[in-house]
Amino acid sequence: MNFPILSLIAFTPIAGILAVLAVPKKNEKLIRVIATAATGIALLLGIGLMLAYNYRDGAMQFVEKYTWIKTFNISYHLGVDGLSLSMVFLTVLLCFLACIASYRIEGRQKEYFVLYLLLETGMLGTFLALDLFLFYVFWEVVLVPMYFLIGIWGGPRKEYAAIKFFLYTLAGSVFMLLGFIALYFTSNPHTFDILELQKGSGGFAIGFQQIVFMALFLGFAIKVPIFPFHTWLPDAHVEAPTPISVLLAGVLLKMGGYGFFRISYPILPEAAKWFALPLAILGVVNIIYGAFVAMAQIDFKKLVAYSSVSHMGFVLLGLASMTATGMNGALFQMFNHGTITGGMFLLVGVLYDRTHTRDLKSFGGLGAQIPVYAGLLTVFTMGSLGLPGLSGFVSEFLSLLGTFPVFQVITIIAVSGIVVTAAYHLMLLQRVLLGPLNVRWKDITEINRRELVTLVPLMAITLFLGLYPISMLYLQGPSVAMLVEKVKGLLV
Amino acid sequence: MMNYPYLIPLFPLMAFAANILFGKKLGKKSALVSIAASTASAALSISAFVNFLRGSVASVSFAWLNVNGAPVMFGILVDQLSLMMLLVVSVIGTLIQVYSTGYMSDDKRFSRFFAYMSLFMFSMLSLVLSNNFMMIYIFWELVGVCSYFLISFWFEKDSAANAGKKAFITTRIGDVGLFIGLAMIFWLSGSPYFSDLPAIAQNPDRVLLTAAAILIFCGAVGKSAQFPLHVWLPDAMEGPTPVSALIHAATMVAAGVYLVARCYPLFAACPAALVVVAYIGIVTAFMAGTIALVVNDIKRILAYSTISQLGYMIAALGCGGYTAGTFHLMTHAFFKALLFLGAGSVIHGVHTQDIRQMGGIFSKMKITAATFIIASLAIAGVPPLAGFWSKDEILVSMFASGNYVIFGLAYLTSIFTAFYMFRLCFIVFFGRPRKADLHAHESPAVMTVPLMVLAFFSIFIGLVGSPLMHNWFGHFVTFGEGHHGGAPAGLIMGASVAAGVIGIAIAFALYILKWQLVPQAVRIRFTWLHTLLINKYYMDEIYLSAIIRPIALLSKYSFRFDKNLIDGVVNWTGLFSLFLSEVKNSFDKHVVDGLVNGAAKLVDLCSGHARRLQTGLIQNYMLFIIAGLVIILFVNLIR
Amino acid sequence: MIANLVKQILDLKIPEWFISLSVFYFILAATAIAALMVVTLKNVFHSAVALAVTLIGVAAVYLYLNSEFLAIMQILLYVGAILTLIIFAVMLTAKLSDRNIMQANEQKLASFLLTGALFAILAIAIVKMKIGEPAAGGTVALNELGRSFFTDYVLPFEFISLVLLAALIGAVALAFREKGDE
Amino acid sequence: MSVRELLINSVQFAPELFLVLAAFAIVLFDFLSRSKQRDLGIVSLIAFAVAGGMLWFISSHIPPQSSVYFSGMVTVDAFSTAVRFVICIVMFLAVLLSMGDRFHRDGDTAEYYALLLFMSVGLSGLSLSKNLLMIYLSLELVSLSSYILVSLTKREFFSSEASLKYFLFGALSTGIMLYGMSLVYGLTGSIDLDRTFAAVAAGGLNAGALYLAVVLVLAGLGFKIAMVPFQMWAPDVYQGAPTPVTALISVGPKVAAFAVLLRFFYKGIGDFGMNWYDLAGFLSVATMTVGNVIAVSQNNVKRMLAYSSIAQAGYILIGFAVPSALGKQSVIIYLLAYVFMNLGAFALVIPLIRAVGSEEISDLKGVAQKAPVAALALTLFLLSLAGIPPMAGFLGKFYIFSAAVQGQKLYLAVAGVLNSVIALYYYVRVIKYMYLDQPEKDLAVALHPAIVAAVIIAAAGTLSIGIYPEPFIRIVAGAVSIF
Amino acid sequence: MISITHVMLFSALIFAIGLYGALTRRNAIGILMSIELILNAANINLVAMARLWGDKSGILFAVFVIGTAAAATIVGLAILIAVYRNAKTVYADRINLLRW
Repeated sequence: MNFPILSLIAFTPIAGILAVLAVPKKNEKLIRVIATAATGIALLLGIGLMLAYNYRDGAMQFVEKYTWIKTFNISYHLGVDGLSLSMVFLTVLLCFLACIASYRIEGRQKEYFVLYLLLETGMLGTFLALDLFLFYVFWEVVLVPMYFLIGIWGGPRKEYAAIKFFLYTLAGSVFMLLGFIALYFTSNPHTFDILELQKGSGGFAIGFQQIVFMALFLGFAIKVPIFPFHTWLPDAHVEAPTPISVLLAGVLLKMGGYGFFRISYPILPEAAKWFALPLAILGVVNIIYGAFVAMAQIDFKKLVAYSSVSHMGFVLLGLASMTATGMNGALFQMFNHGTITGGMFLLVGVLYDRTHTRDLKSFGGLGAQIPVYAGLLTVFTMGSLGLPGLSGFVSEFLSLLGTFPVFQVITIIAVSGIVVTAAYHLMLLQRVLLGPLNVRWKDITEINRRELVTLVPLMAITLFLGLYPISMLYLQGPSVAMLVEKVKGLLV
Repeated sequence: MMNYPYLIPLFPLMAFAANILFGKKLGKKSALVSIAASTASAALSISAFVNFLRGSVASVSFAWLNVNGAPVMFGILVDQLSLMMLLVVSVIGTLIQVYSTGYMSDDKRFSRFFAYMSLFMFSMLSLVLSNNFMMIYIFWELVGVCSYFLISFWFEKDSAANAGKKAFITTRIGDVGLFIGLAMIFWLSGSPYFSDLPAIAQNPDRVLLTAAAILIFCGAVGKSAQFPLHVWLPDAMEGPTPVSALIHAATMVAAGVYLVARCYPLFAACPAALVVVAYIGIVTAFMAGTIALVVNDIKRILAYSTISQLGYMIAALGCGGYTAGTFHLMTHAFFKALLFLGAGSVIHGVHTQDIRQMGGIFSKMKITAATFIIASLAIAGVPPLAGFWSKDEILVSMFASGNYVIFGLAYLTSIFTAFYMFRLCFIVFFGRPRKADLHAHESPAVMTVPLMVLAFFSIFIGLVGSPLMHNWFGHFVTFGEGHHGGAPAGLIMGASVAAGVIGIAIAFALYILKWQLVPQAVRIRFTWLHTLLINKYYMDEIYLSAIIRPIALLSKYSFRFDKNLIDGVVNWTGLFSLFLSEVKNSFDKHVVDGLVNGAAKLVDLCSGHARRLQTGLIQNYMLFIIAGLVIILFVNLIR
Repeated sequence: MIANLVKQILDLKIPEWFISLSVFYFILAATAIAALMVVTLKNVFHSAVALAVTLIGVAAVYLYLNSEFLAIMQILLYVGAILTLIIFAVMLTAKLSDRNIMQANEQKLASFLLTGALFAILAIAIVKMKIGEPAAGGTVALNELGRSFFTDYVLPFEFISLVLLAALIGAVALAFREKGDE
Repeated sequence: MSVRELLINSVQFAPELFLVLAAFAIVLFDFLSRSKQRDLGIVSLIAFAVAGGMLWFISSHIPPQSSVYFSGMVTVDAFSTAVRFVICIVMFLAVLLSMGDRFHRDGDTAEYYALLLFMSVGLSGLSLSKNLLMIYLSLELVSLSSYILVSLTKREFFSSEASLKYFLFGALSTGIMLYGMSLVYGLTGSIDLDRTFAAVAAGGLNAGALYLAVVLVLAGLGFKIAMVPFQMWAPDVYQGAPTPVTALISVGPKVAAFAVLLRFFYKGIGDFGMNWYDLAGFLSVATMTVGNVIAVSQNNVKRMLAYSSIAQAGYILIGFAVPSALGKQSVIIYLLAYVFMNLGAFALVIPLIRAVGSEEISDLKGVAQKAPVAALALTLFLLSLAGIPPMAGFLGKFYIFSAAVQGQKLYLAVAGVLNSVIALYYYVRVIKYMYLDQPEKDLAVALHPAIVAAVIIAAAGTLSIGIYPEPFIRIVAGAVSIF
Repeated sequence: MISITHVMLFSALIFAIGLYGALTRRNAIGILMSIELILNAANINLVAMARLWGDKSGILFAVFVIGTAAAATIVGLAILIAVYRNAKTVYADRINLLRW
């Protein structure tokens, strides 16, 4: 057994929690430093992981496996491949940046950072777990701190949003649990091991696959979120404090998509095939519907939240295509959505900190007042609307291109969604930055250095991946190819 | 000689980076950075051109993306067409940036302007050099966004911000078609490269091929402001005038024409697509030409003229006039840039855009006026200026294609062109000032020198395609259509000259001699026509009520749907609970209190009811268990 | 004539089993009626008296079932101890006004229907059990029963003593509280 | 039975014997000297600890001589030993809770602790019984002790009302059960479970009558586990009883009654020709739905926990409705988890409601900021009850759902998961008031050392079962392997 | 010879009557008495079955039932008196503060 780097990454935040707990409540500065250090170490480890990863090989790497509950053949089984590595990196990166953005959180900082770090462990564990039971445990571990983080430090309707988030996602995940259990009892020998289950994937009857797929779908769909299970999202995003919105959009939504990649598709390929068309339809509904609803928003944050719904539609579309191109696009889109929408939420937060409003109607003309902020907002907005040269374009492009041969009409409808997407994004830019200056904000201050630190890395990644996207495909391509091989795509 | 064509776009990119990052420090020097970069690009373009003539073609490629398992290599395509475009873009771009240093000198976002200009140069040059669909799409979008930034450069004006948005969204509608088209190309062939287009065109599925071609053309419709997506271009005049000159006259709008030319192997293989192209082009040309007759804003006249001329080019391509279309693209770039810059100079001098307030400024702005009139003559097709040769070429190719309706409309349009251009010239430069406090003055040298250079090109550039130079251009940029043997070339050349002369003559009669050519009665009878034209065929209004409003409403209702229906899970739950709460007021608290959504409402409602079972009366409880027992036993009994 | 008839009737030889059975069914009927009175009489005190009758009737049934031991226990423990306690409690809590107020609550009808249904189900089940004749000589000797308490049934015996002890301690704790408190 | 035999027999029951002696000792001690009550608490604490230790020692070092003792009245096997051990834990925690609450300050502690000890003997008896008579007597011992325990807070009206209801309801249920037992006896000719099993297995019994008898027996046990339709007493009694007693009766009798239920059904009746699994499934769905749905609208924390415990019993019954080893295991695993998390929750409810002076959930506003540790611990237990990993409650749910899925009872699994979503809502409601709301008044939460100890034990149990369940699973698997 | 079935039917009747009483008597002592009827019904059954099978365990069971009934009555009455002391009533439908 080699160096347990994955456990180290996943449990570094826990070490941070213990350290934070040891610090008296009053010493907020030290608490912040510890939390930042913990997330920073996790980030460094994540970068180390990226460097140590063998990009030629699409199989699992850095595998750790210890028996946990022998009775059920459950093991503590971690590993990364191209599917999870980008998600892990996204998680450690966003957690670090959002941690810096958390300095402005008001009150109860000790509790905040403890929950925050717990959240990070949960998210990392979800992406690293190779055992369904372990996966579920981490999946649920995410819910609890998230509930508190929204509920305690959220906006005016925080309680409603928090409980809604909790109930919705739990409702989905318990059905997911049933699906896992069904898989366990149907596999031979009984196992929760994802890799083992993948090997025996051909063995499940189609009817069984469909039922289990539906059960898992409920869990993942609510997380993604897929229309019509998305209504928790706008509330949660809007009420959550800025750093938590970042993680919610940046990482939590990915857990759902990742579940399709890691579990539903490789283990239940025939059901996936059978479900491709409905999924594609749901994807396009997400894209179009999300965009239309976003257009009607006058709340900055809500607009970004609904744009997430729209963006995640591309993930579904790419998944539904079951082609290498489409699935690469879907996975890539998950990463890009994390960086771009994460950045968008940070920007919303920056503005909100200064103006204490998110009402788009009350802004205007800020472009002349705070040009650096304006520039950043413009870049992220353009990334969000899928401007070529920024990463969002590439992934949307890939998933559409991958889907086109399989579902022409659906793709065409989806593509026309980019017009609406452009419309609401430009509307956003116009309402915030352009037009005559609202005199209320004539003394507004420019974005500060700390905020820049949180945003510039995201922008750099967005640009880099937009200009040189194949680098991401080097990372995820081999694993996606293996997955596609497994699901025997409708069209190669 | 150096031959690094792939460096051509990179210089402006570096200039962009320098200006956006260090714009504040650079101050006025940012203009120098940008100009130096585009000068370098121009020089490299010339060197590439020379090398190309010598037969040496440089190439470069790198893997950018994997699609369908095969890497998509990004590379450059240096051929006749792209070289022509490179030269046009880099030269005109350089001149316009020089001009801008004067025009924009007072602007507070001076360096930002040059940053955007450089970014545009980068995008446009890259677009021209692209060797595959994906790359061209990327830069296609990038020029679009540059256009957006530059149109709404003076974003404090709502109209500018709106115009930018409109431009971006309208062109994006076309891009949807382009996207689907290129996805179809991918699907049909698996290859995104232009070099494979002739092979792709062999695909037996003609319907799909035609569809793909038309969809790609949609992109051109948007970008080149063709009917019905032309509405953004006149509004785009809200941007600074050099922007209008560079982007919305000379280069970017020509990208659509370039795209069609680039994909000509595909179109050539699909006659139906060509017909669509031709008719869209001529309708655009005619319609915009007519609107230009009545517009009074100097830049808008030029904008409609641009639309009209682009329609001309498109129609030429649609009629098989590959050389004619591209040739006109080149000549038009020069004289239209000159026209815009001239107009900019006028605006700079008189601080208004309404021609009805100008007049008699010839004497005060001699260089401007002279170059402007040269350009007008060029566009009107007066020999031997540039426009004459290319327009003649187009008319010949239309006639040769045998489509006389198109030819007729094109001919009519060329009369209109001459007329409205000289209507403009006569009103602006001659006669007496219509406004008393018009303090017109000549622009500084940085502005007039580019005018003069462009005027030079406007006069002489056409010669490369003229019989005088043995139709060198036609041999250089050609799709092998040969010379139009069937057309009476001489006759058409005469007719073309006549059209220009007629147009100018009418304008002269109306605006210099003040003749009442049309009787009052007739004029009154045709007021509706005037109104129709003034309102631009009501296109904007139609869009507003047929598309924009419905979409806004749809969006609003989607949100309501989302908020009320989806969120309420099932509407009846809400109604049901409402009904119940009316029946029993005491339940209000439980119905309304802290509910998550419809399902939770239901649970809570049940809970509120069910807890009433717990009456506190022990014998009720006992009754309950007996009832339970009886039920359990009874169920078994009947089973 | 009539006297003759009377004489004849008086001379009729009634079989012993008939008398025994008649008495048995009479006891059943009387006990059932007494039980009914327990649950319906307005005066709780009267109910308690009816309960005594019922309990004695049940003891008689035990006799018929050859369980003299149990019959004795019934009389001693039930009637002697339990019922006495109940009557005490009745007197302790009785008020004069209670005589006139309703002793049954509003769920009489529902209760009647449900218990009726339950009885029907029970009766059907019992009839369906098709119980045959009891085993011959199925009586258990008294001394065997007595010995059982100290052999096979020693553990239950210990347990019931615990039960009684717990009840005693509890009852004392509950009943004696007033002294210290008030 | 010789003295020697008696002694050998008795060794296996030394813990119970010791507990009885301890009860006597406490009563006598109290009678002789009026000393501090706390000593009595510690005495009973030690008694339970010693009893547990003895049980541990005996089970690991003195193998039972035979499977049955006292003429087949009781049996000593892995199952009964495991349940007895759980009961020791329950009682130990219950004593700690009692010591932490102040209600017994005004006397009667000797009776209180003696009754606790008696009750524990009754619970042990339930888990050991192999005979209907012993089941009945043990149940009565448990019942009578708990009736009194509920009413031992003298002047509290609620407490005596709860006690009366508990008593009347319990007496009725016991009566019905007794009638059912008499029918079982009538059908099989024996009150020994082995023999009833043999009689049922031999066939020829009237299925309808047997079903009737079984359902009637279920009444008494259903009363103890608060199963629908015998759950009606629970909320009133839980609310009215002193909180430590509530904690105890929500756990102890439930564990023992489930043990009896398992033994009665698997060892006493079997499933020959009578499918009582469907009945259990139906009752399970009814129980959890009723419990969860009504709990949503509760404002009294004890009452809410009462409905919650009804719902928990519903989940456990799922394990009952599946005829598999996993089903039986899941019953015990869930019970084990339930013991720790429910007692843990009550352990914190005691000081919290004292501190805020109210049992209303909404009065717990902002407690987290005044008593962070208590709030955190309560959150842990509530989330465990809701089935969130990595707490014990999740393992229980996992087992239950596994059993349902394996047994192809999809409706049970779906009902279970839907219910656990509803349940989350009311558990989180408590958490919401504690954490999300701002405190309205200044309050000091005093944590008695006994409470702290109880919380630590419960939390350790809850977490260790959740995080590393393997040893527990192995013990439970061994315990239910007798069925 | 008496019919065991008839005895059992009689016991069922007593059981039903007891149930009815438990459900309808307002006085808690009345309820207690009704429950005694139920216990007696069970006892009759036990004894009848013991007679049927010629088995002693039924009789012994019944003895134990009588014993526990005594214990239960003691406890019940003690509780009742405690309630009476607090509420000044023994009517079960007056004692309903704990509800919902």
